[in-house]
Amino acid sequence: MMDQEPIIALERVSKSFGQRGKAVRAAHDVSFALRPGRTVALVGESGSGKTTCARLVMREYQPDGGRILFCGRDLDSTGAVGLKEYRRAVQMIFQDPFSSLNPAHTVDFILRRPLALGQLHLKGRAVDDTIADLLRRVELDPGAVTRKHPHELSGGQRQRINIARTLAMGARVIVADEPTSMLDVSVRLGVLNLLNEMKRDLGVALLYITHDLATARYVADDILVMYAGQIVEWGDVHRVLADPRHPYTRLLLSAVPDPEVRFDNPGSRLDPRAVEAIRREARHLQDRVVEVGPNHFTRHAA
Amino acid sequence: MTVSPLLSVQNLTIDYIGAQSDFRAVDDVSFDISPGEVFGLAGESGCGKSTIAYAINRLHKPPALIRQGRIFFGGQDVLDLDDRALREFRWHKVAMVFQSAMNSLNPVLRVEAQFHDLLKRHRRYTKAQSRERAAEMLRLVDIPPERMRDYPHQFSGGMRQRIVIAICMALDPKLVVMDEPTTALDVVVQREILQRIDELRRSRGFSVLFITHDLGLMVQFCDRIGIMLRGKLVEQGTAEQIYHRPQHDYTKQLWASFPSLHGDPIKLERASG
Amino acid sequence: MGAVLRSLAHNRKALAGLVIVAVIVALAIAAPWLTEFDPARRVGRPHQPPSWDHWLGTTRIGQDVFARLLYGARTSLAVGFGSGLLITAVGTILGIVAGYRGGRIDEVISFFTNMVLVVPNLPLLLVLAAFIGQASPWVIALILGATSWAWGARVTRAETLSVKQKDFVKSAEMLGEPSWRIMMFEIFPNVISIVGINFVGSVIFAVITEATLEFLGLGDPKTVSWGMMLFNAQNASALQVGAWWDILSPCFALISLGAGLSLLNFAVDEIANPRLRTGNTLSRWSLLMRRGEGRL
Amino acid sequence: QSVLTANIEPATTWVRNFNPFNQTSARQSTLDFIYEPLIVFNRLDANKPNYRLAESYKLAEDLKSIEFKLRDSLKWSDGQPLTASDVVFTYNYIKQYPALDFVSIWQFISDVEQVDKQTVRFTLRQPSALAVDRLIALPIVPEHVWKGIAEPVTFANENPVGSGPMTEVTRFTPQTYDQCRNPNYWDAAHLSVDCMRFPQLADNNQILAASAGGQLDWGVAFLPDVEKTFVAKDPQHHKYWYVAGSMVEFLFNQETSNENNRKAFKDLNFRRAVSMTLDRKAMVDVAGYGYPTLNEDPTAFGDVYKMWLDTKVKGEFGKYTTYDLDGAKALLDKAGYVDKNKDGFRDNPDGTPIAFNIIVPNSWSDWIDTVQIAIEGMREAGINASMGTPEEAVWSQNLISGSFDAAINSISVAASPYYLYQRAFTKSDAGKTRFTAQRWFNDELEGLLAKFAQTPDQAQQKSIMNSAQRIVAENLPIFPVYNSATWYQYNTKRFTGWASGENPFVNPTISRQNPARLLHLLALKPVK
Amino acid sequence: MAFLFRRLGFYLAAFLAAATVNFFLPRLMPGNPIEIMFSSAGSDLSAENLEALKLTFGFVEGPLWQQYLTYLHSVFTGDLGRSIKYFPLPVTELLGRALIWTVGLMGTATLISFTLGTVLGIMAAWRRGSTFDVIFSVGAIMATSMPAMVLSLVALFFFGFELNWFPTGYAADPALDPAFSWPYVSSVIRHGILPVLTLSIVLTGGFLVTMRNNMINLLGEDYIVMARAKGLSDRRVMFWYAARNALLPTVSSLAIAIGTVLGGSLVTEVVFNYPGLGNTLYQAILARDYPVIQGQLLIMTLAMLTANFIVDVSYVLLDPRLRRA
Ligand SMILES: Nc1ncnc2c1ncn2[C@@H]1O[C@H](COP(=O)(O)OP(=O)(O)OP(=O)(O)O)[C@@H](O)[C@H]1O
Ligand SMILES: Nc1ncnc2c1ncn2[C@@H]1O[C@H](COP(=O)(O)OP(=O)(O)OP(=O)(O)O)[C@@H](O)[C@H]1O
Ligand SMILES: [Mg+2]
Ligand SMILES: [Mg+2]
Repeated sequence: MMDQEPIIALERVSKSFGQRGKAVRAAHDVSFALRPGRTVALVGESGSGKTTCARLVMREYQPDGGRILFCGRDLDSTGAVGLKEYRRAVQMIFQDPFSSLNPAHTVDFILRRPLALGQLHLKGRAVDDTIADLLRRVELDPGAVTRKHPHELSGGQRQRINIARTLAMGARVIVADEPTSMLDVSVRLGVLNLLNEMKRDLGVALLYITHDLATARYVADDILVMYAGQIVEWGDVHRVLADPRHPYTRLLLSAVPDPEVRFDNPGSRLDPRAVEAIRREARHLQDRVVEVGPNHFTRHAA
Repeated sequence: MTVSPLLSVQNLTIDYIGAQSDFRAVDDVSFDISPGEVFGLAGESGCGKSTIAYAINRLHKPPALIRQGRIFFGGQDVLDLDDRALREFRWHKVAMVFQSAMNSLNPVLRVEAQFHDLLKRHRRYTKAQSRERAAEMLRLVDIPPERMRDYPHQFSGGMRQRIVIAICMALDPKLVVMDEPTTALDVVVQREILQRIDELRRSRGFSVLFITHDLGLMVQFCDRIGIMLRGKLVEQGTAEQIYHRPQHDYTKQLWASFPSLHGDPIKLERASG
Repeated sequence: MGAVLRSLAHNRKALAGLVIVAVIVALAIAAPWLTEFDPARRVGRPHQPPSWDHWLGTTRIGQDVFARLLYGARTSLAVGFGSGLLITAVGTILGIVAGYRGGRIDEVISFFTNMVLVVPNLPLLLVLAAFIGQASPWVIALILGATSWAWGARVTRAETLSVKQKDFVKSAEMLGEPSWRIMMFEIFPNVISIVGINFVGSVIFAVITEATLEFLGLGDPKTVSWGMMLFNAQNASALQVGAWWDILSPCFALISLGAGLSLLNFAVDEIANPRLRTGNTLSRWSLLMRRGEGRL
Repeated sequence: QSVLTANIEPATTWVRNFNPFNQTSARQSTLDFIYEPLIVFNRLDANKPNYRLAESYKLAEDLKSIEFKLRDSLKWSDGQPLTASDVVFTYNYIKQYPALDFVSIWQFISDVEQVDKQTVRFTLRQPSALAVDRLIALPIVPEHVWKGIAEPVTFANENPVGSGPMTEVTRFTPQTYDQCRNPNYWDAAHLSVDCMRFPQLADNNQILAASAGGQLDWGVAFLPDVEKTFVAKDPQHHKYWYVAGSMVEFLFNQETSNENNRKAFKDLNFRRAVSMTLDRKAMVDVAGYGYPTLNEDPTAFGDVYKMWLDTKVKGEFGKYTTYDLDGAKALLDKAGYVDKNKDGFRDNPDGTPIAFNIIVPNSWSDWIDTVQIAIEGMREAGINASMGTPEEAVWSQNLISGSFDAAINSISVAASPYYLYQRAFTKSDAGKTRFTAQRWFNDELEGLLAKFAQTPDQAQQKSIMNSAQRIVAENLPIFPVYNSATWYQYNTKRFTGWASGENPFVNPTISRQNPARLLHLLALKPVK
Repeated sequence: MAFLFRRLGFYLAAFLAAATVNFFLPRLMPGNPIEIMFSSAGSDLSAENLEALKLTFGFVEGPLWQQYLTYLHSVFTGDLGRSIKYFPLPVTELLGRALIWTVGLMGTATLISFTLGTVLGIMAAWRRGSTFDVIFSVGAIMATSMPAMVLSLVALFFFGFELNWFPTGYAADPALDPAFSWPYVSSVIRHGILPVLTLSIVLTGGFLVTMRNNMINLLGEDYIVMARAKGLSDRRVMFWYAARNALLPTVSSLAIAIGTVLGGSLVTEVVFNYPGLGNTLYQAILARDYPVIQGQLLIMTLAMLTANFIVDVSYVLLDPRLRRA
């Protein structure tokens, strides 16, 4: 599967916020690649820099260091036209399905704009047909939803509209920042399945951001575990989760709610002091890469 | 089962009154919580979990209307308490951690003041006594007592959550209601906090009504679990029963829609929620 | 928009306010059919009390008060809505641009907004009107528009800032929408309730302020307006000579229009912020409580 | 102690300024009451001189100089003697500071000298029979005080040393001040009022309240519907008497830049017709509450200068200053002013349209009402007139500079109609004062006026004035409508001796334009 | 602290800008202000006299920038020139006299209406939907829609002229000398009652509504519910938890309200012949007393700035979240 050319590749990208002594290292030496038909999951605790990576990919932030390649080209050299093309190709699905749709517009309006912007050749009825098509593709009934406003839809439906919008734009890369964390358990899975289908049927590249390891395992092919702005462990999702090497990955895994392990079970308990130690350790620069196995890497402090 | 339950909710029905029609948020719900037990309520968002939690402390404001039902606490019907008795009852008997505990501390009062007004109200403590008690409680949740002179915004989310729990413990309540106390936190912090609660409840012997929509977490933490669907309590049982032998279709669907860390990552069916 | 109108129709305050304003507008429009008198001409003896011929009596020089009231409503409404529109337009545009564009533009606009906010409004208006001399209602409307937009700009900016945080704005940006479109189609519809409050509030302010300026003698004496009526009546010491109809008529008219608009304003407020609504739900709740159908 | 409460000027706060040369902001009780004039002429008593500081005056035969003889043993209020040298000092002093010279006296005289301890002689630049009128308008100030004042223009003279009856300022707050008896007053025998009190009152309504409440003894404000608001509150004591005052007129600017209008304005027939459209009675009754005095006099004399009127002139031209709409229409038709362009208004005989604004100060409501009535009449006759309401200051500037079409204006009362005409029709004054706003001049009239000024003989003066008024009446350059009332309300509860319609011995108003107020004050006696 | 310094910088800039506007305003207006001023103030002065007067008053011609610099210099040295109408009173003194009364009038009215409006607003929000709430909310609507002049006129007429309960003008009985004595103080109070009352009525509505709406928004907050769950008494929750926090936005609206208060007090002062700033400004405008008008605007702006600054400071004191470093 590694033979596919990456659409987007981050090479040793860094980003800090704030000035002088108080700078926050939001992303440090981050490298990964997004390939057609593959999903990369980015996991980590709150504040570890996941959203920062997403925004770097979205080009909302300019990296402090490193470079971002788009179809093998360095974006900085392609200028405005390249950027426009890039923006069109890379779309995002937000966490909050409510605030990501303008409550003032109908579903029809929301889907019509990206078509007008992204697919100029479409005219008249063809636009309506495309909209209906898109809705059907995300398993919504066009007749029922086109005239509706977002507040008349459920969270899952709204998230589907969001996905339809990225498709309308003709996106080749979709960045999904915790797309299901605000959804009910019951609809959550539907959205995840939809993402899986898109990846498979349309060959989009997916960056899936979450702190829920179980869903990451469900949708992703590769996984990146982040802590304090660094990717501390990465590789094939099953290998990493089955055999976590970095202490922080282990901690994360053990904290995931698991019905198999009751609290009364003393063995399952986290030791607060040990947790603190892992955190302290992981905050240090992790610059030694170790290849643990095939497509499974981890980093250590030097 | 000879021990009488600490809390007994019977046929509770609550409506939210609308301009024309009413919305039934809780529909004929009955359950018991024994002393020292952790009872979990799980279900979709909007199924009425918080409404039940509020009802136990009679915290509702219009347009909520309790149509029928009784809520016995230690044999006394909470719904019959007059204002004075109610104020005595609140927190002293039942303390609460709210859905967004992050926001349940008054932003313009120091932490010690938020301990003090409670202790003064219920125990007539002086400032100094309150401070002593606050220090004791904060130590329980691993927060340096010196920091009680800080304002809430000076703490991180997890710390704020623990402060609320400390305030909960201050009067040694019999029951602590926790309405999604950890949803806004990341898994590691969530785990730490729940473990702390678990320890506290073992050492102090209070019961917990634990509300969440994370079934996995619920099974880990609770003794018994109730599953709610659109205002109704559709299934009740021990954690083990709910996990391994769910009876109701809805419970089964819920489990089915849970990707698990273990087992085959096959395509799961959607629950019809 | 449709939803807003629908909720307006369901709101008792809005309904009352709408009826009051509509009646005044209708009276103003129908003035020529409701009175045969020319509001500017002497048509009777001075200071006649209300009678069958002169429903609201006559002024000091014998003009018909009722006719002046009707035609005066035209001026008050025109100035009110005219400058209300101006104030709102300027405030909204500046607020949205400042809030959305941010950076240097925001700094400049915010500075001016805060500047204008700290200069006392009415005194400034007074001075401006005096310097300009003979301030016709339109001049007054214009000055009002030029000096009173700051509050609207401030609240619109604040609201824009919070809307701007919403993901749909980001997604519009990601689609490559030009910023004017984002401001107009993504942000504007979401601050419309603020704009509404701003508009109705500005209309109230403009109506009252225009009348105040004229009352203080800074208007054009030829205008037929409520403020001028007040000024003339006050000049003729109408209350002291017992001609209460001369002074109380415009007073009452101003209060009614003000009350009508205020009611509307409150209603818009309630629509914008559902928490503020009381209305039917609560009365129904109290009824049920009293009937013993439940408890709290 | 008798205290007379009076009101001269509206104000929001009193400022202690008793500089008699300051016309803009000194208290208006300064002249006459603190600084006694040399002579006061009583207009209501055939202009008889009342000698005050002067005991006589003598105009030289050649009319080139005038001598005043002061009374014996006059004293300033601080006890120092008041002599001719003070008079000489005063005149020389204002020569040094032209800003003090509010009547431009040094344009009029060329020299002042002390003849002896009690006599002063002024040398006039031009021979004039009327020199005395002008010379008595300036106050005389004590040399021993004023010679030490470095900046007399900004000097506030807070503790005035004067020669009049009321020189002692015993109390002064922003809300009220008292001016009391001069301990060294030469005419103390006639002075029965001990103190005058001036409460601060901001506007007509405030003054009305104070008057109606009986707090004011002597008032000088317009009170709306005075019978009802004032007299009726205490009919026994509350009284008023409104003497005819300044003449109010409409006028056309003969030099307006609007060519079409100018054609009409220059046409006597048009002017006469317009004058006939003016419903003067309604102006008096409606706009003026009936207080002003009707002026239907083509000579513009009206009630004020009745004794100068030539009835023949009035008989001949009076019809042009009487309300007669039909007559006006007929006259216009005859002169060719008909509606040529069918817009409903009459146009010039050559077809060009006539349309003008009558300007009136923005906040003068009685004048606005007057103009309103005038416009109604003109429109009735088919003349396209409307109203312009600039600020007072702009109005007066326009009148001075001549940038307007038509206006309402007024000319204040003086000792004789000579001043009326001299102010209105002196060509060299054009562009300097608002009185010449109509810009109508006549060499013959100016010649007559010059002759009048150099004629001391009454009978001769009368005959000159007869010729002059005929010219004015015939040409009708201004349309008099009424003489406004000089406001005067009084309260007989605490003081008696008030002038009234039954006993019109003196012009009774307390306004600073009326020096005779001093005589009136001396006539008042406290009620026991 | 940094926050306050930034605000201070803004105030300085705002003041400078206001002074600049103030300087250019009369100069940009049509007509020669000096001519207009004199022809308005002095009735029929001769041309020579006028010329001489102008010189004496220091109206020097010269390049605009030079006049501007002179102006700025005098503004910052507290010299606002002398009044024309009330010559030779310095403008600062004239305004100083008036300022005391206006501050007294406005201060009392603001205090009363703020307290009253806030307390009523709290109670109305607490018992939302009750008769109390309905009565006071509708009352507030009525009060805010009542123009100050209408209320003042009616009050003056009925209580001043007709019933004679209160004096109809002045800030104190003019017969009394200012002193800290009971007769004088009581007279000041008697004279202040009507203007303060009308102003308060006009203002209370606004505060009531702001407070009520803030409160209602706040009552849904978790910490209010938590306070109730803690068993605290209603009153304590109402004032110590809800009102205290709801006050914050109200306090900032107070700063803006000061402008309204100034405007309202202007009309009220004119109607009641109250010797305050508003009345002085009004009279100065009628008399075209330019130095006074300019000084007024500056003083009023300065007053607004001061009020805003006080509000800023109290905001920081009230809200610990702003008190950082
Ligand atoms: N615009 C910004 N300015 C300053 N600091 C920022 C900014 N954006 C993010 N940070 C900081 O960078 C770090 C990484 O933030 P980021 O939002 O990427 O975390 P995250 O992993 O997405 O967290 P979450 O799970 O809560 O969304 C955090 O410490 C955050 O405080
Ligand atoms: N004040 C109210 N007025 C009307 N309806 C209400 C009100 N509060 C809650 N509801 C409705 O009552 C239902 C139950 O609400 P509740 O807050 O108890 O749900 P929940 O189970 O706690 O959901 P969540 O998991 O999202 O917190 C919801 O459908 C909600 O829309
Ligand atoms: Mg809930
Ligand atoms: Mg025509």
